[in-house]
Amino acid sequence: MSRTLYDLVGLAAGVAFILALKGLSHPKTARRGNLIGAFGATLATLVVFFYANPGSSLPLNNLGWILGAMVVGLAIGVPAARKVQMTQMPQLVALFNGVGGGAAALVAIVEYLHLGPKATTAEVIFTVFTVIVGCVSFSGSVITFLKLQELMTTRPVIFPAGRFIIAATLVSVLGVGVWVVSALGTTPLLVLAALSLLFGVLFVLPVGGADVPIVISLLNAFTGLTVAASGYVLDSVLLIIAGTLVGASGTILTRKMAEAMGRSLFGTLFGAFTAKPQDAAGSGEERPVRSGSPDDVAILLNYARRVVIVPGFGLAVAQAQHTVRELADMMIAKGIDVAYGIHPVAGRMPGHMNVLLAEANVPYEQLAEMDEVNPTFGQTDVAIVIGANDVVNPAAQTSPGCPIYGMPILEVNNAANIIFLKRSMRPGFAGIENELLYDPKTMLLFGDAKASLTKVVSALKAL
Amino acid sequence: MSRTLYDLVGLAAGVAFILALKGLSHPKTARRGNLIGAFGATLATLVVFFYANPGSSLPLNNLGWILGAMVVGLAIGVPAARKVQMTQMPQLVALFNGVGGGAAALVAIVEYLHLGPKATTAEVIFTVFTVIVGCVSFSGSVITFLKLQELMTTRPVIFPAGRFIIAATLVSVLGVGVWVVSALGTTPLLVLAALSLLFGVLFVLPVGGADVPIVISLLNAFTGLTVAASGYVLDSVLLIIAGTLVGASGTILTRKMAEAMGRSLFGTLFGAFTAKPQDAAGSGEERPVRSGSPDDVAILLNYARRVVIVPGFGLAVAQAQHTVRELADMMIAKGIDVAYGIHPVAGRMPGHMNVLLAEANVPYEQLAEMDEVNPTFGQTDVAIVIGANDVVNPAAQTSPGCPIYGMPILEVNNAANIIFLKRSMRPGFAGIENELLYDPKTMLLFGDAKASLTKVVSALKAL
Amino acid sequence: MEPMAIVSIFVLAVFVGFEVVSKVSSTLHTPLMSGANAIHGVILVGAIIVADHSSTNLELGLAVAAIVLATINMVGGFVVTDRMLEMFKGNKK
Amino acid sequence: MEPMAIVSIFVLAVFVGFEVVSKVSSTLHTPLMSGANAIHGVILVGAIIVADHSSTNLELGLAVAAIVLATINMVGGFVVTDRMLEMFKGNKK
Ligand SMILES: NC(=O)c1ccc[n+]([C@@H]2O[C@H](COP(=O)([O-])OP(=O)(O)OC[C@H]3O[C@@H](n4cnc5c(N)ncnc54)[C@H](OP(=O)(O)O)[C@@H]3O)[C@@H](O)[C@H]2O)c1
Ligand SMILES: NC(=O)c1ccc[n+]([C@@H]2O[C@H](COP(=O)([O-])OP(=O)(O)OC[C@H]3O[C@@H](n4cnc5c(N)ncnc54)[C@H](OP(=O)(O)O)[C@@H]3O)[C@@H](O)[C@H]2O)c1
Repeated sequence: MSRTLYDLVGLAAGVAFILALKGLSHPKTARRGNLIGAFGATLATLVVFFYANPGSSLPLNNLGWILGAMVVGLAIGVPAARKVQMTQMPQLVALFNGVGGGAAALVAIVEYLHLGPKATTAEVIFTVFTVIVGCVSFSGSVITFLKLQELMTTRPVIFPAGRFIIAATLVSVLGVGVWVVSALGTTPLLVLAALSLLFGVLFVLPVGGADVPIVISLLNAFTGLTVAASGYVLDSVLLIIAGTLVGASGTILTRKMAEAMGRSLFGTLFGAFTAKPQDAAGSGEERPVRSGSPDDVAILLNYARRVVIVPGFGLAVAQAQHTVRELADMMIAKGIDVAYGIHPVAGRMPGHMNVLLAEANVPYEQLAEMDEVNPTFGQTDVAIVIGANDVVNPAAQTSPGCPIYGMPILEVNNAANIIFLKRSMRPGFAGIENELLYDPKTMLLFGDAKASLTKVVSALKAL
Repeated sequence: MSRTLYDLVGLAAGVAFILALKGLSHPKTARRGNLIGAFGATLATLVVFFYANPGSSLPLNNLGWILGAMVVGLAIGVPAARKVQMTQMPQLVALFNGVGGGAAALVAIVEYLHLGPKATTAEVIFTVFTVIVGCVSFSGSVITFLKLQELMTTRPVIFPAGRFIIAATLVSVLGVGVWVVSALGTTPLLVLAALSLLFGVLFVLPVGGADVPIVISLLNAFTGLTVAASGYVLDSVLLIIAGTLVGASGTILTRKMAEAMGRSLFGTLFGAFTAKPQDAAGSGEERPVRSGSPDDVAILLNYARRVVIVPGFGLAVAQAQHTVRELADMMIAKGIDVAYGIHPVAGRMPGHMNVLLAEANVPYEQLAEMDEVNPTFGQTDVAIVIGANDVVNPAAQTSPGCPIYGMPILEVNNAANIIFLKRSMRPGFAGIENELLYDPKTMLLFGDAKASLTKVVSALKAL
Repeated sequence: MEPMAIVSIFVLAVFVGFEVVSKVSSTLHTPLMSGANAIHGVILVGAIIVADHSSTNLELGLAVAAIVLATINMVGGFVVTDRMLEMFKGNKK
Repeated sequence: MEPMAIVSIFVLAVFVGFEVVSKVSSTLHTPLMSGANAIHGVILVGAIIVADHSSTNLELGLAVAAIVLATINMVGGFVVTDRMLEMFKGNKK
C-alpha cells in the first residue's frame, strides 16, 4: 500500500473521529456517533497491517505477538465493558483511560529505545512529554478507580506537608525530564516513568471523591495529548488529529463538568491541598428525626397535587428505577403532576440518572433538569428523595467550609413536604451531614430503596 | 524575518479569522469578531513586507507600485463602504465579493505567467480552478450588482435555448481548462478567463431577483475556495486556511439563507432554466380596493389590543424606521400590545429589517421572528404592513407556479384587519401580484411610508 | 508543504468553517456574509507576493490591478461590516 | 512532515475539538467522555507500529504490553459507550 493511500485512510479515520464527537454531542445521534468512531478506529487499525513502515516489510514483524496481544486485549476489554454494572461505569471509564495513557507511555518508551541516539531533540522532547503525562494518567486513573470502587477512602487524602511533597515530586519529574533530553539513555527514562507514576498518585490522592469525575475527564484530555505527541514521533497524521481532538474536546468537557458541579477547575485540582479533613458523621450526637411507614408515605403522596421525584446514587445501587417508574405511573394515573428532578451530578457519573431512568423507559418529558425544576419546588407538595443526599444538601449553599460548598443543589427544602428513602443516617458520597434529614417537614423511610418503594406502591394501591 | 516566524504570523492571522467568524455568529460578539478579523488581515498584510520570498530580497520589488495600488484600493473601498446607504448594502457586498474573485483570478494568472513551463501539473490545475471560479465570481457578482441596483431587470432573464447556451459555455470552459493543463501557454489561459467571465454572466442572468442574495453568498464561498487554491500555488498556509474557512462557512451560510427563504439551493440555481417569465402586473384588470385615510388608520389602531407591525423593503427606502418607532411607542403608551414581525428576507438583504430597526433603537424584545409571530396573528387585531409585499403574499403558499412559491410568509391574512402602507398597486420585488391587497379586511393607505406614518402619528395624537 | 499536510489542513479547516457558523441566527446572515467576504480579501497578501516577483510589465500591471481589487475587497468589506454591526449596538449593551 | 504543517494541523484540530462538543448537554457528559476515551485508544496503531520494528526482547515486551492496554482502551471504550447509549434508545425513537 502506498504511503499516500495509507495517509488518506488515516485522515478518513480522523474525520470519522470528528463526526463521532459531533454525533456524541446530541442525544439523537449519540449512538450512531459512537459507532462511527468505532468504525474509524477499526479502519485505522486494519490499515497498519497493510503498510510497511520505512525499513520494514510486509507482513509486519512480530505479527504473531501483535495479533496475540490484541486477542488478549479483546478478551479483557470486551467482557469488562459488557458485564459492568451501571453503577460501576465511572470506574471502568477511569480504568480504560488509564490503560490508554499507559499504552501511550509504553509506545513512547519503545520508540525511544528503538531510535537510540538517532532521535532528534524534538522527538526526545515529545517522548518525555508522553512518558510523563501517560504515566500520570495511568497511575492517577488507577487511584480514581480505587476511590470510586471504594477500595480506598473517597475523601481527600491529606498528609502532613503534602503539598511540599507533591511540589518536590513535580520538580524532580521536570528535572529528570531535562536530564533525559540533555543526556539521553534508558535509565533516566525509566526513572522519569517511575517518578511520573508517583506524581500521578500524589496528584489524585488529595482530590475529594465528589470531584473524581472531573479528574477522570482531565486525565482523559491529557491522554489525548500524549497520543498527539506520539503521532509527531511516529509521523502519523491520524494520531495527531485524533489525540488533539480528544485533548481539546476533553478540556472543554472537563470545564463543563466542573461548571455543572459548581466547582472551579482550579479549586478542584489544588483546593484540596488546603482542605481540612471533615468529620464523617458530623457532630455525632443523636438528634431526633421523624421516620414514617410506607403507609404514611402513600397517604402523603395520594393527596398531593404535585410531586417531584429526586433520584440519586442509592436508586442506582438498589436498581430501583423500574419500581420508581411504577410509582410515578400510578400517581400520574391519579391525576398527580409528577416530575423527576435530575441533578447533573446525582449518582456517580454525569448523566447517571438519565441513563438509569431511560433504561426504565421513563418518558423524556418527565425528566426536568435542575434549572427547570428548582423554581417549581415552591408549588410542590411532596419532594421524594430516593437514595440521594449530597445533591439536596443545603450545606452546599450555606456552609462555606464544606467540600460541596458552591455546588448548585435541587432545592427540595422549598417543597411543602420532603420524603427521604435511605437505609440509615449515614451521609452521602461527600461524607458530610445533611441538616435536611432533621428538618421538621422531612419524613424518613428507612430501608433499601427498591424494597421501600415496592411497599409504598402496594400501600398506594390499597388506598 | 525567518520563514518560520512568517508562517507562524500567518497561522495567527488564520486563527484570528476563525475567531472572527465565530464572533460574527453571535449578536453580542459580532462587532468584536469583525474587528478581530480586520486585525488578522492587517497583521497578515503587514508581515509580507518583512519577509523576502525565495529568490527575492527586501525591500520588496515594485514597492512603490504595491503601495500605490493599495492606496488606490483604500481610496475606492473606504468611501464606498462608508457612504453606502443601508438599502444598497447588498449590492456593495456583491461588488466587494466580485472584486475579491477578480483579484484571485489575476493573482493566479500572474503566478502562471511567472512560473511559465516550470509550473507543476498540480499548480496548473489549481491555477485553472482559480481562474475559472474567480472570473465566474467576478462577472456573476457584477450582474447581481446590476440587478440589485435595478440597473437591469430584477426578474429572471430567460432567453431562447438558454439552457443549451449555458451548458455549451460550461463545456467549453472545462474543455479550455483541460487545454491549459495539457498544452500550457498564455493564450489558452486568457481564453479560459474570457469564457469564464461569460459563463458567470449566463449563470446569474436566469436567477430571479429574490434569489440574488443566495447567489451572492454562493459566489462568496466560491471566492473563498479560489483563495485557498492560490494558497496552494503560493505556498501560503494562511491563504489555504482563510480561503477554506470562507468556502466552508459560506456554503453553510448559503444553505441557511436558502432555507430561510424556503428555497432549495438547487432550485434557485437551476430552477430558473425552466421558469416562464411572469406577467408583471398580474391580469392587469382593475379590481376594487379599499383605501383609507390616515384618520381611518389611527382609529383602527387606537381601538386595537394587539398590533403587529410588518416592515419591508419600502420602509427602508422611505427611511421610515424612526417614524415607525414613534408610532409604536405611542401605541405602547396607550397600553396596546405591539410587536414587529420580522421576516428573514424582508428588505433586500437577510437581517435588513433588524439592522434598520436597531438603528432606530427599537428594543430587541419587540422584534419577533417569523416562527414566533405567526401563531399570534389569530389574536392580532391589526397587522400593519409597511412597505412590504412579497413577505406577506399568500401566493407563496397557494400558487405553485409563482416565483416565491414555497417561501414561508408572515401570515397577516390571519389578523382581523390588515393595513398596507405603499405608494401604488405595483407589486414587490418578485414582480407578482398580491391578492391580499384586494382582501375585504385590507385597508390601503397610499403614499410614501414615512409621510403616511407621520400623518397617522398626528391623527393618533389627536384622538 | 507536503500534499498530505495540505489535504489535512484543508479538511480540518472545512470542519472549523462549518462548525463556527452553524448556529448563526438569521439576523446575522448579512453581516456574517459580509465579514466572510472581507476575510477572503486577504488574497491581497497573494497579490503583493506576485507583484514582488513580477518580471514583465504585463505581470506587474495585472498584479497591481489585483492589489487594487483585493484592497477594496478587504478594507471595504471590514468597514461595511462594521457599519452594519454598529447599528445593532444600541440594543446590545 | 514539516513542523509548520504539524502546528497548523494541531491548531485546527484544537478548534474542531472545541467546537464539536461545545453544545453538549449534561446528560451526555459521561457517554461523550467515554467515547472520547475510546478514540484515544487508537494509540493501538502506534503500538502496532513500534511492535513491528522492535528489535530487542525488551522493546517487544513493552510493545506487546502497549498493544494489550491500547486494545482494552479502544475496544472496551467503544463497547461500554454503546451500552450506555443503548439505554437512551427507548426514548429517542
Ligand atoms: N454524578 C457524578 O458525576 C459524580 C461522580 C462522582 C461523585 N459524585 C458525587 O456523588 C454525590 C451524588 O449525590 P447523590 O445525592 O446522588 O448521592 P449521595 O450523596 O452519595 O447519597 C446517596 C445516598 O443513597 C443512600 N443509599 C445508598 N444505597 C442505598 C439503597 N440501596 N437504598 C436506599 N438508599 C441508598 C445512601 O444513604 P444510606 O447509606 O443511608 O442508605 C446515601 O445517602 C455528590 O456528592 C457528587 O458530587 C458525582
Ligand atoms: N432580504 C433579502 O435577503 C432579499 C434580498 C433580495 C431580494 N429579496 C426579496 O425581496 C422581497 C422582500 O419582500 P418585502 O416584502 O420586504 O419587499 P417587496 O416585496 O419588494 O415589497 C416592497 C413594497 O414596498 C413598497 N414601497 C417601496 N417604496 C416605498 C415607499 N417609499 N413607501 C412606501 N412603500 C414603498 C412597494 O410598493 P409601491 O411601489 O406600491 O410603493 C413594494 O410593494 C422578497 O421577494 C425577497 O425574496 C430579499
